[in-house]
Amino acid sequence: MKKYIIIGASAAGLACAEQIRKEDKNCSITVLTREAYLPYSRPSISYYLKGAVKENDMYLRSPNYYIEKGIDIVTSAPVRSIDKKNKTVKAGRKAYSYDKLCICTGSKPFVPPIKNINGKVNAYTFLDLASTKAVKAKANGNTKAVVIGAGLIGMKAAEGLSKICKSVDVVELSPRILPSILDEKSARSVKKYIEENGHIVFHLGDTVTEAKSNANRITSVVLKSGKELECDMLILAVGVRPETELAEKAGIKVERGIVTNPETMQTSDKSIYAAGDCTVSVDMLDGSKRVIALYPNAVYQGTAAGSQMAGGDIKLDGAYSVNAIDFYGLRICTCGLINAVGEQYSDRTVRSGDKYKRLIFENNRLVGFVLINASENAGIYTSLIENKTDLSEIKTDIFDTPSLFMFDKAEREKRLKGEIA
Amino acid sequence: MKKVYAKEELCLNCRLCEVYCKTAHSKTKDVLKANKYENPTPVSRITVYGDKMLSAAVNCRHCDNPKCVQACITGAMTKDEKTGIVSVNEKKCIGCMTCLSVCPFGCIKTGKFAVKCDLCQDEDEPACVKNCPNHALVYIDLGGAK
Amino acid sequence: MAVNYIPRRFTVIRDKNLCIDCGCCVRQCSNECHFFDGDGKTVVSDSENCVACHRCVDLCPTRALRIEKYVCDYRENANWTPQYQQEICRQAETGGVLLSGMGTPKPYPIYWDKILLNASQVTNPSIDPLREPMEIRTILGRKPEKITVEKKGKSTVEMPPQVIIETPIMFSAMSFGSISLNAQKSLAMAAKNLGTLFNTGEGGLHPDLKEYTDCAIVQVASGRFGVHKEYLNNSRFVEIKIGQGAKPGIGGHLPGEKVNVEVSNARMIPEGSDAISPAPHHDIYSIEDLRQLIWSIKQATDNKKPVSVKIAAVHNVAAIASGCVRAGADIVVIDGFRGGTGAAPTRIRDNVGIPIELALAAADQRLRDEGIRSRISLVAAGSFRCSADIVKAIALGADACYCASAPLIAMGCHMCQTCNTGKCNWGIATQRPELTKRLNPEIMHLRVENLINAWNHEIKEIMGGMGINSVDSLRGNRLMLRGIGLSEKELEILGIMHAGE
Amino acid sequence: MLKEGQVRIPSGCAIAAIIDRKGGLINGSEIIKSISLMHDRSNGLGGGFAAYGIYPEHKDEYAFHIFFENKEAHQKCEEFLFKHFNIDVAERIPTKKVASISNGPDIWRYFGRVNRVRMKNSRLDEGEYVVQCVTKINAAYDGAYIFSSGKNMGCFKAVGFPEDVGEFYMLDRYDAYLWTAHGRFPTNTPGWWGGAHPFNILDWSIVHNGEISSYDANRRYIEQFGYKCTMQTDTEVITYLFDHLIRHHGLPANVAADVLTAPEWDEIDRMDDEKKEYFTNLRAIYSGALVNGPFSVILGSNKGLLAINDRLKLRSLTAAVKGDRAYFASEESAIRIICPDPDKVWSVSGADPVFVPLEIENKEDE
Repeated sequence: MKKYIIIGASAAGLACAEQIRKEDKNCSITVLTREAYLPYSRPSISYYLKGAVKENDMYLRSPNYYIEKGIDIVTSAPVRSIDKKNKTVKAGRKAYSYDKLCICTGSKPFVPPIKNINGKVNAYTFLDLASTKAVKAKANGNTKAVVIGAGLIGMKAAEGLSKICKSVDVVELSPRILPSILDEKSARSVKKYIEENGHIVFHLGDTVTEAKSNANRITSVVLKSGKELECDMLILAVGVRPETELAEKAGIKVERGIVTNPETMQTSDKSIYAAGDCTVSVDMLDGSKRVIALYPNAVYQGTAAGSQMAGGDIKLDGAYSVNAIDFYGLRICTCGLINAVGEQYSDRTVRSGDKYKRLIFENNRLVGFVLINASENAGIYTSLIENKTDLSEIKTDIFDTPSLFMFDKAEREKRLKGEIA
Repeated sequence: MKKVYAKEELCLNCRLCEVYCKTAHSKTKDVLKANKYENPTPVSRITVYGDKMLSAAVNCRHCDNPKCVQACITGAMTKDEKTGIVSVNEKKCIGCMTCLSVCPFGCIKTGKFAVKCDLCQDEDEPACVKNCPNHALVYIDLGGAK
Repeated sequence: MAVNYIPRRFTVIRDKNLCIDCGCCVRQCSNECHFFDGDGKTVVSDSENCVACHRCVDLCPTRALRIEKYVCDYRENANWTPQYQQEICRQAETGGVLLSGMGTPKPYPIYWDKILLNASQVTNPSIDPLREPMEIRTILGRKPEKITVEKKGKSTVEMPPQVIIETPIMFSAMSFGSISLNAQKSLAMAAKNLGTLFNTGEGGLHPDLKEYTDCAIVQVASGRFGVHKEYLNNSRFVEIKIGQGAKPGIGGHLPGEKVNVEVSNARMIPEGSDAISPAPHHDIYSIEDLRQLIWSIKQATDNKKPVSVKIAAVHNVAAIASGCVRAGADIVVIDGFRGGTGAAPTRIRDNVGIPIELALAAADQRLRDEGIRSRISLVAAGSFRCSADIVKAIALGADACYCASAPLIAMGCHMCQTCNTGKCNWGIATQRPELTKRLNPEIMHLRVENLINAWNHEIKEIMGGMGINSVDSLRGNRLMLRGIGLSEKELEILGIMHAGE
Repeated sequence: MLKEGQVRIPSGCAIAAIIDRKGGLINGSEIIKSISLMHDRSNGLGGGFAAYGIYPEHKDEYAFHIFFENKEAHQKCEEFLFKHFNIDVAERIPTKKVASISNGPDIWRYFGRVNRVRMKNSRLDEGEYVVQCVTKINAAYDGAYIFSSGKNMGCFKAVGFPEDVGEFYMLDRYDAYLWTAHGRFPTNTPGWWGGAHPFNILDWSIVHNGEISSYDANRRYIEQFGYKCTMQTDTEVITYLFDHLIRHHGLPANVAADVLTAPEWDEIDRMDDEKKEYFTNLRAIYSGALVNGPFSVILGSNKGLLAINDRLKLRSLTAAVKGDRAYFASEESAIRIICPDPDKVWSVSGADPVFVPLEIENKEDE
């Protein structure tokens, strides 16, 4: 009976474990997680913070599910080291041997150099359930919160806190919010919408340089511009970096993240695979190497890794970013190369009211979209991007609500029969 | 598994499937109340695309390897191993619409949560199929894993 | 819009309390009576073009629509009725012949409604069709004078080709062109499952119907559209159409806009050209010419197919029928003047010909007087509305009946009588693809089958009541009929007694 | 009130028959005994008998039995007869006064041969010539009615119960190898002598129980071929059908029986190809001769006896055999009273007509 070890129990780790089970009914699957919880939805933490979901509903699967599937989730088991030669990992006091190993360690928060924040009890990260619980325990109607970072994590934290706290200030070094998912124009309108609906105060193009404290509690932060913001709660959400420490120590090739074969997710060690935010991906749309720290990507990678580890034939088709998020009811769907620069790119944009629709083309292909409150059938655009469909073959204009009638009869029939997924 | 398939050569573009889908997924289950008075207005899980010359109703394909399930960031979207039906757990769904962004058929609709076809699980036949006046929708098993 | 002196005919009434603005009616009305108001959301109606086809009424999910006759009074005049005035106005405008679809709506006597059926009481037991076999199988074709046998149980007679049908009801000629392929296919499928026949009309046989040739009657009409050797042989029998009850003495005209690729192929005429069937067959100017055509068809089909001759019920129909038999027709079809049509000049439809009841009775009796009735088959056509009409026709002497309007109604026809416009909302009398697809043969063949099966059941029920268990014993059994409110002369022609006699 | 022939009158009945296959003679008292047992099946409005082999001394001559209602009819009819036939004997049929039978016509019989010259001029064969003469008298001579026209056989019928009719005609004075008898129960009419059974044409005589619902279909079929159904009775039309099929179309009696009582299609569809073809052709060609409705019929002729029953077996008919004799009756008891110990008794089935051929060379048969 083969032994599979997976380090990390979030999106990639779980997808990997489930796929292994699909391919191999008789094997042992052990998932080691440093966290104290069974796999749960990381992106739900901001909804948990604002009370939109209960903790029970955050778990991705029921506890029974793991028993049924024979997936052994070992919680509170941080892995200390990987022994490539002997094919073992050490977690706590125990050593686990493996035939195939998958590293799904995800990312770690990037903590910027700020004076006087070390050891302060009211400085928090916002990345997992434990940190969210800590924030939720302390935040109340009198809290004046400062969030550093206006990326996805920072903005979701700010949205969650704005429902609880007295004030929320967001400090962002970049001149616009959500730079990873929004282009410049849409970022401005989203910012305006959030300001109006969430009473969040933005400090863009600025950064926190220093914290002032009373004993081990921060009382205010000083910005580079000289502004000083009162602060009872500081959320550090500048960004994340791939968690690659274990891999590095084990001698696995690491660049900005763990390097893998882009189809099989195999690392430089042939028994070891990696998936999820801890890896560096090659964006299929422009060939750039980068970390695509997005949930669907992690699942696709985990699934491919699991299949390959168990001898299956699922390969990763190629990574691209796709993201959907909402702020105060504003729905944002984005995909692909939204900030592409270059002569080969063109775009079409329509803005009306709080709707915004922008399609980005590279020659005859769709390579990206930003849809704000205009997400009808966005998945069809995604499939055009993913399949690198030559748009000259499509007779109708794809800009209005896309539908299967964009395609010719044969393609349409295939899709209606579910043959093209 | 049994799924709903559209025969575009028979679709009348009458869109009664939408009317009856809304009704089936309403509080009152009454065609008039559901479509005229209920608030919030029920969302149709099936949509007719096209024009009078060529049209077809599209609803969830309940794919063998559903992208929406893979992409769901909360575990709300699941494919039932027995029935093969892909459905949304509204308690878990946070309405992020990642599923909608990856569905290659455009079958997921926006509501407070993701809204999609559940094949009218409690009925012997989905409402859209039952009420299609020209049998342009059929509920049959053309293969495909559950 | 130019003033046309003619009030509209109907009013569409939309109950706003029931309308959910789903727009189904908007998308279903080919006459564009319904549309979204300026806001793009609210549905409103314009009654001007409504023909009362009920497509919107029947599909409306909340039953919010109703069609009412538009009542606009004229000064009362029993002679110059509104209809005549309106028709005059229409002709004053167009200078053209008035055209109509379907059978005459005029209140001529319908003898079916003046004939009553008999049932057994005491002296003769009625038969329960659920317990006893009740036979409606019918055999059409020319019969030899007598059987010859080697012995009991072994026949030595050489039989001319016979056509066995499992019900005395067949579907009358409706050409592809006048009706859609889907409509014709529905009839073909129903005919196949019912064990009866459909009729291609004069539109040729579409390749999609190849699998139904075993239940096809192929027609040879004055236009000879689509006629070739293979066509004649792809059939159960061949019908020479001399006339049509709805328009005796008149040819046909399928406007070029209905002649699309498919119709053009089936008819073997150029796409977009008008398909004109001349009034007469230009190779039949007399009875001996008919004999030659029948002979030619028999040659072309190797004597394997019976040949029928369809004539319109005109004044001397009995003699003409007898002539057809003597010219070699194996089956004579008589089409009464209430019969339907895709398009006919209104004046012809409403004024020319005689009712099928009288024509049938006269022809049957004439053939018997000449001792040739049992040698051939007699088929009646021209508006059979229910199974009782069929029973009465058989008792008057018909072997089988042709139905067309009834199956069309089963498929959705609402007798709006605008077949000639080509905008049939039910996908029947149209070639527009967006309309023809509304008629799904998979549904419609079942509806037609249900109808005929229901009629079969009723016919058996009626026969059982009469104490008859085979349609053979109903045929020509005029003692089973009594007239009600008919004159001596009418009774004499019908060959029946008055009720109470 | 319209009498039989002017209007069609439905009726119920009793029938009985005896045949000696070897031609042995049976006294008329036997058949009277049998039919009288079924007294309750008739209502006194008609009874009659047919007897074969009763006129051996005139066996080559036609025996015409005729009702005359008045002198004028008598005279005109005789004129016609003498013109068309060479009549040897003209006499009143001997009868006896019976209380229950009254108001009868004058009943005569004539023995004679056809006038050959006239027959040749008419270009008809002998049978057709005789039939047309009989039809002519019955249709055109008001008050004269030929009710028997065969050779070496005769019908005897009247308004009354059959046993009274037997006594009236003194049938115990006749011996025949084949007897048929009939008791009638017509509805709604005072019986008419001509309307009583058996019905006869040439050598065919028919007794019948029941009412055929296919009557008018059969009538209008047979009238195509020169017959005129003046009586509007089932027996008349059935007789004509047999006459037409056997005499005109040359069919054996059992094939003719198949025409009248053809099996159901369900049954035909299950038959082997040869049989299927046979019955399909029969039904196709003779659909107008299919007899439908409840009936049991006994057809007497100089070739034997044919008993048929309707396809659904709605009317009773029992058959029995004892030695050379076969017995038929609507009720079994009417057989057992004259033949208490038969070799075999069975109920005649609709699908299986019973034909009892006469096994002697019949000298009358040319």
